[in-house]
Amino acid sequence: MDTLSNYLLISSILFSLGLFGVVTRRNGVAVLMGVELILNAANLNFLAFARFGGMNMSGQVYALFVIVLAAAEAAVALAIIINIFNNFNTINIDDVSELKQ
Amino acid sequence: MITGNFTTDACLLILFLPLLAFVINIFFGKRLPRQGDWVSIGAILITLVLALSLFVEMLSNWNYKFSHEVYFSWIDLGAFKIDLGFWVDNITIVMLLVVSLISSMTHIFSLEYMKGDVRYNRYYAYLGLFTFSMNGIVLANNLMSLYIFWELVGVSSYLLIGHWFEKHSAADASKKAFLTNRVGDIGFFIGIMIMFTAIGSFNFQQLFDGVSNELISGSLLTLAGLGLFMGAVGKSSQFPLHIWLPDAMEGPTPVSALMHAATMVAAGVYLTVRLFPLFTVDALTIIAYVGGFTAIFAATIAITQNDIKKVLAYSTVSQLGYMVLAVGVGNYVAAFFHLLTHAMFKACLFYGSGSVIHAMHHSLHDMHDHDTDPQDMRNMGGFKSKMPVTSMTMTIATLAIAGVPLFSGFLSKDAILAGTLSFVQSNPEHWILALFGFSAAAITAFYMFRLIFMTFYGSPRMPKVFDGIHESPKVMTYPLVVLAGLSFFIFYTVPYFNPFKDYGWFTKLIKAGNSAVPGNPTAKEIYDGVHYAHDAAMMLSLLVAALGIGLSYFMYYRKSLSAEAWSKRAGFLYNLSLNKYYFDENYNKFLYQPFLRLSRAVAYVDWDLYDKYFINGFGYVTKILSKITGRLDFDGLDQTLVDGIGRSAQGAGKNLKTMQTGRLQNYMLFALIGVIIILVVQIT
Amino acid sequence: MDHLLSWIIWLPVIGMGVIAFIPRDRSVLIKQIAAIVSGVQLILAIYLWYVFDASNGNLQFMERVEWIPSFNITYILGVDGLSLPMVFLMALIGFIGIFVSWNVTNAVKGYFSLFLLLNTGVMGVFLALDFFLFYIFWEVMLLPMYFLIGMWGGPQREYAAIKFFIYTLAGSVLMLIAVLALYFTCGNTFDMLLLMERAPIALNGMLWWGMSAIKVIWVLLFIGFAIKVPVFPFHTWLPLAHVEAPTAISVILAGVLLKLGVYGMLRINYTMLPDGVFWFAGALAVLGLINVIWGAMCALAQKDLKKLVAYSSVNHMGYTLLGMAAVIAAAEMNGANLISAQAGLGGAVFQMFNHGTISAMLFILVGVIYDRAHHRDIEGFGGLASQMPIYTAFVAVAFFAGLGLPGFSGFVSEAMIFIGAFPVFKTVVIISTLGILLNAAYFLWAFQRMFFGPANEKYNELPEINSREVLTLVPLAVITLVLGVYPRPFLDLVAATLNVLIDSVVSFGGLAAGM
Amino acid sequence: MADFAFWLIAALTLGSALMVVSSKSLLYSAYSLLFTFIGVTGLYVFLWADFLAVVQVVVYVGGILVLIIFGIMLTNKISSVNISHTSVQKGVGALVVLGFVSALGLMVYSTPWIQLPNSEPAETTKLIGNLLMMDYLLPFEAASFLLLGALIGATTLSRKDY
Repeated sequence: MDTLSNYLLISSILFSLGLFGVVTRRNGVAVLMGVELILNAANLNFLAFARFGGMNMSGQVYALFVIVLAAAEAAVALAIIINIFNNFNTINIDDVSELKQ
Repeated sequence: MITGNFTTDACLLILFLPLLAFVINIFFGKRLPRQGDWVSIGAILITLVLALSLFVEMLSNWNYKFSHEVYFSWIDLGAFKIDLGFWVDNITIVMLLVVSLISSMTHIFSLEYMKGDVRYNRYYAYLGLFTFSMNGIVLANNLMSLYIFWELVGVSSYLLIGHWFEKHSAADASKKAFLTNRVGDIGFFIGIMIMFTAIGSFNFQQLFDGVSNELISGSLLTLAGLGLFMGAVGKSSQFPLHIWLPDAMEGPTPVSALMHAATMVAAGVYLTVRLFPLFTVDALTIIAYVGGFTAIFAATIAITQNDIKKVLAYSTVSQLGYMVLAVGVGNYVAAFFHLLTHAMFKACLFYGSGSVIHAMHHSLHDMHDHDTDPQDMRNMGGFKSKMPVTSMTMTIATLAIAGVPLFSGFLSKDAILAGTLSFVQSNPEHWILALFGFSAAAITAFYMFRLIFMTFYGSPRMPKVFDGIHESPKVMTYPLVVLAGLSFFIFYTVPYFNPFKDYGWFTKLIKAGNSAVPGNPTAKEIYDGVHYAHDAAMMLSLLVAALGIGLSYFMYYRKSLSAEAWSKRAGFLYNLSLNKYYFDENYNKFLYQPFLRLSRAVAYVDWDLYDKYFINGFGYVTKILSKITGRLDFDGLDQTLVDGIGRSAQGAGKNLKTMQTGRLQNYMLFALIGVIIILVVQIT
Repeated sequence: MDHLLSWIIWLPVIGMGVIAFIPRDRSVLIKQIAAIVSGVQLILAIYLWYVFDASNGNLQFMERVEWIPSFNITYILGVDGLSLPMVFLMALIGFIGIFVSWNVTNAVKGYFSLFLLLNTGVMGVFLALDFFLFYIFWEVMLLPMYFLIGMWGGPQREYAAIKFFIYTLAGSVLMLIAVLALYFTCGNTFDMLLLMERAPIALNGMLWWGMSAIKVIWVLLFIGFAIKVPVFPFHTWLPLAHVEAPTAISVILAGVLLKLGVYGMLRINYTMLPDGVFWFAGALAVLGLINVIWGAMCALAQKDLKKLVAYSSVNHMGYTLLGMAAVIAAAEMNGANLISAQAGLGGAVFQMFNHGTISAMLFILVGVIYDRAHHRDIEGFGGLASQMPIYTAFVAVAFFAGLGLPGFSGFVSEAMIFIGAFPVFKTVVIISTLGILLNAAYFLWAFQRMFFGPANEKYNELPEINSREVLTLVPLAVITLVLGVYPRPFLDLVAATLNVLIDSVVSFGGLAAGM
Repeated sequence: MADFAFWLIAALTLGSALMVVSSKSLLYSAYSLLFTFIGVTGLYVFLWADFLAVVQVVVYVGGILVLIIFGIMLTNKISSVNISHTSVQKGVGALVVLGFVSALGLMVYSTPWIQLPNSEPAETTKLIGNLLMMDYLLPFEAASFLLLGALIGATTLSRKDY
């Protein structure tokens, strides 16, 4: 269990699932959740490389930053979603097509 | 003095004083008292005095070989040099005197005649320019300066003939005079070029030397001579360029006198006299024919003219023909002699006619009659009693021109006819020249007396006008008296006295030189021939003069022969003569108009065809080409090929439209597919 | 004074710079500055005339500065007897032109800036001795001309400007090709002095596509210059440009720009391609003849005074070509007739100068009447002589000068040309003497129609020519008259250079077989 | 034991993640996300990142997740919770993601990773703190600004009248 590949595999599966969510979900919040999964997968990689790949503490610091970013991203994204909802009365991203010709 | 040499200084002053008068009058004349006429008259009188003193000096020297030449460098490019200068010999001095004298008379005569003219100062200025140019011709020692002054005479005649330019006829006449002269000048210039090319100089003396050294000979020399003669044809109004002279009568009458008696037209004859040594026998023969034909031809026109000045104009043409004839037959001294005598009596006749016209004009003016032509002899008659001086002087001049003994014209005409007769005697195939000469003499006597009889004798044809006729004032009659006096033979034969022989200072001091052309008759041969033919010629000329005068007397004085009946009898010929053989009409019809049309056509071709279609055609072709390339580029390349790619992409896009959902997620998916492909490629 | 020639060339540009800083509404100041600049330039030109050594036929006051060394392009200036009169003429006419255009009200600033730029361009062409520099000035001159015609011209100005521009540019392109051809065949140099030495040797016997290189380059250069002259089939831009251009521009165009073509041929074709001269002289003479006769006949048929004067330029420049062709008389095979060559070539150079002064007068006079009557229809006048006597006098002087009346300089040059060309081109010269008559015919006929006859009531109120206009005309008239009476001051100046030129043409005459 | 725990946690993480992306109910997704986060936290622990694990719980579970749930609450009426929670292109998506994951997996296993020898787990908080205050001070400050910006931005965006 203590091999890099395991972690990488888990992380890539997690990443793919997140991706799947982003690609298939119509609901903005659900897309956001997919993004969170991807970010977690990335963090997992960082930590895995920190533990096995010689990245050491730097990897952890990066992961920390990613978490910070994720928090910020989530806050802003949700604000946008709420705003969209207020304007369009939906958060279905397909319906938000004002910019479409 | 300027150079220290009297002859040179006098010539310089004679040349430039009138020019100075011109400059002063043209710029300041309006502001000077009496509009500056005194400037001009003063200048010309000084000129006259100088010319007279030269003349006196010539007489006192009594040297027929007198020759004086000065020149300065005008152009010097190394090899190409032109020197301009004077060549003074006895011919020059006599000619200077003639020009100054007639010009002075004209200046004085105009004082009254031109009084009150709107452009009085300019008139006097132009007279000065004219005198300057003429003196320049006289003094020239080379073809180039001769040509320069030649053209200046042309332009001053243009200005003077067109003095009353408000009249269309005057404007036309001035232009015609200039252009007709230029036709002659073309030939003149070609002659100059041939001579210069062959000999490399313009100087008369060097040209003569060149010809005698056979640097140029044969038909080329003949051609050159004829070219030079063409200048004379234009200036001296010889057939077929005679058309300008009668029209030039549109100028003020004193100008006609100056121009047609002594200066401009004489220039042509003077040229042939000067250049006589250059002419080959062939050229001289042609010159003789031109002169002889002009003499008779103009005389026949003069018979029927009713305008007093037109008669004199054609008479001038005819007399000039005489002079040219004399040159042609080799007796060029006679030509110059006639030029001299003719200048006096013809000037007198012109002034006389001016006096008559002046009187008529004033009379008609007082009657407020502006329709009657004051120059038409049919409105005159019996003026003798009213204008005794004019009548007398004109009669004297007419006797001179008719060739009556005791008068100058007899001597000179006799010399010409003798020369012609001798020429015909040695060249019988040219017998017609003698016929021309003698019949022209008869006709001249006839029409000149016709003029006198119609004007001064008989009963007044318009009594009302006649009542208003007065003798002209003294400034006009004095010149008449002077010139009439100079029409007597004595002035040309001093110190000898023989009314039937031209033996005198003239023949002593002005001797014919040999022709420079090898093979031409020498001066001695010609002189001997003339001497031999002299008596016969004198008899014949007396006979023909008497014939002409008698006919005129019976027809116009006694009226025992009806002029009307005769003119009807010769209806066709009469009309031909009256209409000057339709020369103007035919020139107009066959030369000017076609040429103008050709010019218009050329301009049309140039502007409306060549430029519009050919040059602009380039523009159009370029435009069309660019349109085609544009279309090729747009339709062919851009629309078909480039857009074709686009359109196929569009078609594909249409098909793949489902992919273009506008959903981010779809795009992402495709991006993902791309990533996978990359990954797969990378891995394998 | 150092760099005299550079000062002469660049002074107008400095003036332009000064004008650029003046507010556009101070038009009088702008005009004054332009006048001062041109005046100083004229003084410099007169000074140059004064210090010029007339006995030396070679180039003087040479300036040589490296410019673009990698292409052997050098800034070379120099003056000789050929260019000196032209420099003086340009300075004089440029100065007069400022006063002629004193009435310009529309965009004064732009007008005078372009005017000064034009001046620089023309001066540069006359003084440049580097082919590249020459070409640049040639093009620099074109641009202001385009705008001056196109913006301040008559009703058809755009058309005229475009036509002028394209026509001339077409010529420039051919010239450029020739320039490059010379550059590459003669050891990569634009230096005219070197090219004069090298080109006759380098090109001798060279064949391009079966044609002699000399002939090819000659023809290219000839067409380039011929358009400017303008020689017969390339002349149609001229009447249009002249008619549409404002007066001062017509004056410059006729007075100086037309000379550029002839100058170029003498400076370049004659020195670099002497063999070509022998090959082409006959054609040159015939083209001259056509110019003379064709121009005169077209002028005779014109109703527009300005167009008449424009065609008279075509006619007058024809004489120049004829005179230039006479140079071959000096060759051994033509009898080494140096007299004829000097007369012809001297006449051509003199005619260039005389046409400059005379046609400038003519165009100024046309402008005067157009300013007053607002039309130029010859038939529409009549009897002006009694209403505007002084104006009439000036027109008479200009017309008589134009028709080659002795006493005016035009006569001297035309006579020299005829005399010079006669021994070599007898038939051509004899036919072209018809020009003597035709010149007189069209000028006098126009004169009669405009000035003679009963006064036209319509023009009773027409103001007489004013003193400013008189002052623009007087210097030209005086020069014409003085040189007509005594041409030596001019001819002595160019004599030495003419002999150098004739020598350089003739000394290569023997190579003609190698073409 | 540890092995078992590891795989268990891994399975928990991935399984809940699958729930997140495939559940028809948005709320269920949100709850499943909670388990995913917790699973990931566990994996962090396995990777000896104790501090990060704590942060993960605090930030993700305590912050982001709550935020998401609030978002759901605010944007959906309770009655229509399920309605808008549909998926598109599931088949293609699944196929592509499957390909993607297999490609990744292939890559992960075929790559010869350089693996350092095992070492003892150590206290990380102090080290992280040192790093943040020394080597990564600038990013740290930048991150703080980012958070501040995000805070203000989110607040501004959420205002009704915007």
